[in-house]
Amino acid sequence: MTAKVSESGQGARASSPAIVSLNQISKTFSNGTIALREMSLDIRQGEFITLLGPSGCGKSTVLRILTSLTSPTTGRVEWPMEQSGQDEHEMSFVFQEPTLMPWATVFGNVWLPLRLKGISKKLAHDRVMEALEMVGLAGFSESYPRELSGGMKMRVSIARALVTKPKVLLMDEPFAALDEITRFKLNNDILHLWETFGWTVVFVTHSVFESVYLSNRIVVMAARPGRVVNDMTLDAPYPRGDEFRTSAEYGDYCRTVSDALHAAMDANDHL
Amino acid sequence: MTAKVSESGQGARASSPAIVSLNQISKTFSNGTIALREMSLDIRQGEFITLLGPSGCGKSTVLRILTSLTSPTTGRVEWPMEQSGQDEHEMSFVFQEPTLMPWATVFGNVWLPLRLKGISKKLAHDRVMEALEMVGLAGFSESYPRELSGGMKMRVSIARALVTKPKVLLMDEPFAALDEITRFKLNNDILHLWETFGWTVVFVTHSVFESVYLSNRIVVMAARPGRVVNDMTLDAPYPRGDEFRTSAEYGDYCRTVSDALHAAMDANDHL
Amino acid sequence: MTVLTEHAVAVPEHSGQAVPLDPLEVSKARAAKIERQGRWILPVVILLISIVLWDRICVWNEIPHYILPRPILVYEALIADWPILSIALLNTLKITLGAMLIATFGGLALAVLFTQSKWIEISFFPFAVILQVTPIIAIAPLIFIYVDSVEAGLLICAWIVAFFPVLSNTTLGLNSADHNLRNLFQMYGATRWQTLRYLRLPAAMPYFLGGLRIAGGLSLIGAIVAEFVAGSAGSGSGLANQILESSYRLNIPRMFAALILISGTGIVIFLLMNFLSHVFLHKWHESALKREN
Amino acid sequence: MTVLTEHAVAVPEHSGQAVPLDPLEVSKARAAKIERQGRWILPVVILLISIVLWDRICVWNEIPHYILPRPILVYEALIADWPILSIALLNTLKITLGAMLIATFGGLALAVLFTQSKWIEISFFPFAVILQVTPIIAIAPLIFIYVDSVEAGLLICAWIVAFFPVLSNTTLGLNSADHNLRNLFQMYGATRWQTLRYLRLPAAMPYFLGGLRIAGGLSLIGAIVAEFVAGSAGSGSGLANQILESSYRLNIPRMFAALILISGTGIVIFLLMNFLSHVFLHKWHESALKREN
Amino acid sequence: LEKVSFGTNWVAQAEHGGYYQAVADGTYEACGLEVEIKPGGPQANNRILLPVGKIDFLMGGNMLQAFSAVEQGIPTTVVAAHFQKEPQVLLTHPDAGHDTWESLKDINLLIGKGGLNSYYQWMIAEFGFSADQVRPYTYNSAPFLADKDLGQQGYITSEPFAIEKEGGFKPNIFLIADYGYDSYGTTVETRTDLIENKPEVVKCFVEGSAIGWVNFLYGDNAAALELIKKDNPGMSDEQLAFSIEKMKEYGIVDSGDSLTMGIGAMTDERNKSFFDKMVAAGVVSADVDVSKAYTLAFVNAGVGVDLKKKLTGN
Ligand SMILES: Nc1ncnc2c1ncn2[C@@H]1O[C@H](COP(=O)(O)OP(=O)(O)OP(=O)(O)O)[C@@H](O)[C@H]1O
Ligand SMILES: Nc1ncnc2c1ncn2[C@@H]1O[C@H](COP(=O)(O)OP(=O)(O)OP(=O)(O)O)[C@@H](O)[C@H]1O
Ligand SMILES: [Mg+2]
Ligand SMILES: [Mg+2]
Repeated sequence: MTAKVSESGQGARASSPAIVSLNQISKTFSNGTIALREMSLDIRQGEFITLLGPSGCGKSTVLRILTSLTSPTTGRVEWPMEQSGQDEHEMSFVFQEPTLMPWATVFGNVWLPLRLKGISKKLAHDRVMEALEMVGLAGFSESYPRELSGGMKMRVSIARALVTKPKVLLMDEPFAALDEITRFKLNNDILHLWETFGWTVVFVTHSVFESVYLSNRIVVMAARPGRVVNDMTLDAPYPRGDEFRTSAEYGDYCRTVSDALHAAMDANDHL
Repeated sequence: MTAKVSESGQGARASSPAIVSLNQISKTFSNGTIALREMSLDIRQGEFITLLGPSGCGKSTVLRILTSLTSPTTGRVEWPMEQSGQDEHEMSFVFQEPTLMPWATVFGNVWLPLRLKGISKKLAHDRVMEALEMVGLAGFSESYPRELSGGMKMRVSIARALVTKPKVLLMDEPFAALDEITRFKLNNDILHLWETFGWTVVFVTHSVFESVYLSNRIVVMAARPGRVVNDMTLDAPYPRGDEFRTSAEYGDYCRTVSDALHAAMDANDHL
Repeated sequence: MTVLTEHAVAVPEHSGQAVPLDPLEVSKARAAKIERQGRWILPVVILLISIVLWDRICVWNEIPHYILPRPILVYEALIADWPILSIALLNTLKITLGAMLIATFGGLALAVLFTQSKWIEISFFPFAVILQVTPIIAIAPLIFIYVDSVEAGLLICAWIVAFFPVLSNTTLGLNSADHNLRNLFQMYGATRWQTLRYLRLPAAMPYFLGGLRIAGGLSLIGAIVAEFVAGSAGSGSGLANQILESSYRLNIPRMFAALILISGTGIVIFLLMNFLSHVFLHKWHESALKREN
Repeated sequence: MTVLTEHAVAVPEHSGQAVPLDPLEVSKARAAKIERQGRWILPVVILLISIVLWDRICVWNEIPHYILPRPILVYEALIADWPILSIALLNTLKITLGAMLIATFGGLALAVLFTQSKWIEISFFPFAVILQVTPIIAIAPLIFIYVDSVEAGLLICAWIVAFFPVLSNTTLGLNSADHNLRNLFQMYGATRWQTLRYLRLPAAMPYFLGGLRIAGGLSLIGAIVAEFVAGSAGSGSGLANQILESSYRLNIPRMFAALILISGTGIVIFLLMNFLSHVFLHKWHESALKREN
Repeated sequence: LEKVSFGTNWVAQAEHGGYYQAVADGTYEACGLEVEIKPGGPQANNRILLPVGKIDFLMGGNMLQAFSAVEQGIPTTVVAAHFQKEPQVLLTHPDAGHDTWESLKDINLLIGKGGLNSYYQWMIAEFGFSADQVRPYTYNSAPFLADKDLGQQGYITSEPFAIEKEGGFKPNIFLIADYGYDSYGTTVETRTDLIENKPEVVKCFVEGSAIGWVNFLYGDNAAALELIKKDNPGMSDEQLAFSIEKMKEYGIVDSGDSLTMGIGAMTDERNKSFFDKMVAAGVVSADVDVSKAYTLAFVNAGVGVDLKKKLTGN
């Protein structure tokens, strides 16, 4: 482990206020599966935090709890900054599955969050097309989801999340179905947006490389019951680019994270 | 590019007979999208062939044509060995999406291919549980798909494909939703099965590393119209293991393939 | 500090070991219990209120009992004429259940047949439509010419009224099976029958059950209409005859008693169908799933 | 060499440049054309065959014309009595369409109301069931006491017959919206109305249209039954009156002519509903999609 | 014993008393018939069951349908007329100024389909009533009770009783037979081939019914009433008594010709007279051969006249 990784989560932006804290969260499903047990996590404003962990360890469940789509069985979720006018709608989500409306075109799907804010098709047009451009689907705006490949559907979902320019972005394995080149491009795009607009990003991925490339904090989880086994802050400076990917620092980080992941796996009964 | 990669597809098993050949296949969808144009590809018995290419380049379409789920607009698909008793049902498929029956349990879903062959629940039990064991879901056999995480659903789909011990296995990004450790384990399992039973595997992935680790032939495609831009045979010997992953040879291969992929992307109008 | 998840306010910091005794858990369990009871109590309360309203409307508007009798009168008629009404109810129930059974299985079988081939569907669906829209009053005599047993005739009439929703909805359902799953079955060389049995029928379940819910009520109407047009006698006569006679004789309380029995039967059938839906769908279909939040 | 994909046999090695003129393309286009025409021709042929059969059955079994008239007699009656029948048809159509409209919008509105709150649904669904199963012959007098216009009364009666399938199916459909999409809407803070408008209504479309398909025929039956029990004579009378009168006068060919008009109307309504389904669903729903293979 | 069935026009009621009486007394059995009575209803169409042999005798309405049968070539024939008078009445409220036949033209009338297609056509032709004043009658008098300015159709033996009992007043009664509608009220029809091939069966039924009616009206009818109540469990004694009383009071079954020629009597003159009225009203075509509609072969023989004398003691 290199010195650059600080285990306590006290990193570059540790001084920022927490925008949401999970406090001793547990989640037990009615069929008895304990998805999470007594998990605590503070997410600070402006962080790019990645959740990493074996399949089924509760990453998606954490995201769902953060967005109050699911309520925890015990424990509490606090949004300390809520009263200071933070609009909860300035949050965007990329689900693990594309979750597109089959009856709407690609344009209609990406337009949706704007439409829900009352923005007309005409007014939304440029922003929607810009988002589609970013994911490389500008030419498919009139297609229906069923006419798209798996990766293209996922990109529509990403475009939909980006079109609102959210303050907080939660992404659940958004790039898993994409080829590396598209993935790298989108990695850079997201990083750029994050830096430019000061977003907070909570990111789930299975790729150690991706997590290291993107995040300033990596939370490694273990499964059943899902819990945090490692919380690392990465001090590598932004903007990161291709040089970072080939740097020794990057390799070191990757190895550290990979080791942590292995340790997490060993902590499981699973597999 | 290292000497070990031979561009013509004349590799280790080049001498084996082709079990299926695509001959000048084109596929144009009714909305005008040209998914494939005049693509030709021979798949030889015993090959582990990987299709690599940008999102939306037609990889899934090729697999669908191979399984006659889709018929090409022009061109022909030949199965030269068909009359020699090759049972077409000894083929298994992992779709890009999990494609599980929501009304059946995990067990029921994995049992399906056996059930369709008339094998009773009791007789199938051991084989189903073995397949579930392999993907680490033995404890979830009575769960319903909606109670699983994204990665777990995909693993059920993989178990369903493996349970029949197929002669030909077609897998469309099977491991995209899995963490690296599970992924590595399943990589090794598949390789082991492939070697033991002399399977033919057609594999789609977005991971250059995975493609190099697994395949003895990599076909790189470019998008719109989808076509083969590179067809490489990898001579690295099997069994491959962790040593292979850290070998210089591996790194070389990865770089070569990655370059080919970049070249393919540049050949696109896309992005 | 603003708290998003409601229950958090009331709950003090706790260790989490005491999960089963957690006040939060308790309050959740209480809510669940209220809901469970509410599902029964609320409709009953609303029904009671509407009965009171009915009574008040009769009184306030001085509606004479031969137009709209007060509930108490109906109740008295129900009690007094129970021996007659109960037999009529039984007879009607017999036809209703018979019609429901053949409508269910007939509709299902036809739907399966129709989805076996597009051409069969195209060719024969018009006949199903014709059967649906033909007024049974017009063809009842034809039926009774060729069918000897009155009961069988009644069953046929009631079936004609009830089968279409099952047929139509099930056909729709069978055609709505997910295409990826269909591909999977095709891939594995599933036979037509296997695809039907393991894929299309389960996928059609929600639609089929929806059709049943409609057909349940229609079977009842069918049984009643059939009796109207077929005019059966004596011991075999059902609620329709009671309604007809009571209405002709201006014994309106008794007519309403018969109507109430019909309504009650309809509701029981509906609840039964809902229960069936729950049994078959609660494990997997959106419409019946209890999602956990 | 065994060839899996059928069409390949006939096709020689070709360069692929000539895609539009490709013989394969041509044969595909031909198949598509045959299918398109078959959709219309086949049912017509089958109908014609069944008319011939009907005629033969009448002749072979020497069925007297007052039981089952031969088609030619019916045809003659249809021509001869067209002036009367066409007016009756128009009147029936008026009620049918009216009933269909209010059944559609009423059923839809009720379904929307019911899905707004589980409690509303639990409380008021029983009333819908009661309305569905109440024989209109029994409540027609009540309706006519309080409704002056005969036409309005008929509409109400026909509506009672037809609304339930729309209500029931739409409720089912509204409850079947994908949960992940519901979560998405919740996430984006969609209002109730927005969720309804942009998510639940589109998701319910296939079910709603399925309900409409059933309700279309039922509206027609409703219009006829309503006229049977409550229709008056004179200028407003419809096909039911024709059937009753013909049957009273034992003019069975004319009765069958009226029945055929009803069947025809039913089929036209059904086709219309199918067309509607196609228009709304062919872009995305399994049941209406033409998958490309 | 030969099995035959007889279809009536409504669920069992006093208006079917004679037939039930003959069954109960064994009158039919005595001449070799086992009769099954099949009750009908307002929507039930028993007519078509007669020519095809599903039933052997039918309780027909008035003579109009017999004319239609001839017109349509249906092989059925009227063999007896058990109601000498059409029991159809029109009813109005007593104190609303609608006390004359003429005044009926000014109000809406609740008329059922059957009436609309028969006597009402005659009322239009003969008196200038209009189709537009007709409102649907659903065999329920509540709408009438609710509106003083409505008239409605009725059966002399049924609706007036219900109205009196529930509405608490005696309605004005206009017996249409009194205004010239001189059809026989209810008839017995049978298949022509039965008349030709088994005249003894027809004879037995017609005469047995005549005796049944005599016994029912003038003798001990308890057994028949029991049978009626068994077939129609809701029927009240009060209603039965009222119906019988009205049938007697208005001479529905037994008046005029039947007093001397026996119950069921028919004459050519009356049928011709009614036919001419219907032709004038445009309800029937003039081409119809009236004489084919009925046969006098089984009636007018004075069956039961003696029995009546014995029972009534004069
Ligand atoms: N509705 C549910 N009912 C019961 N168990 C559930 C449900 N949803 C999730 N689970 C269980 O909760 C656990 C965590 O699921 P979750 O989806 O959060 O995993 P994940 O970390 O996102 O995994 P993946 O990487 O595979 O997406 C899993 O074991 C799963 O079986
Ligand atoms: N049903 C369809 N109708 C129209 N176009 C389609 C249809 N299915 C696929 N396509 C188009 O065909 C092209 C190839 O799709 P395919 O699914 O084969 O891509 P892929 O290589 O598997 O991509 P991915 O890696 O994203 O899964 C895409 O451009 C897509 O838009
Ligand atoms: Mg997940
Ligand atoms: Mg794909």
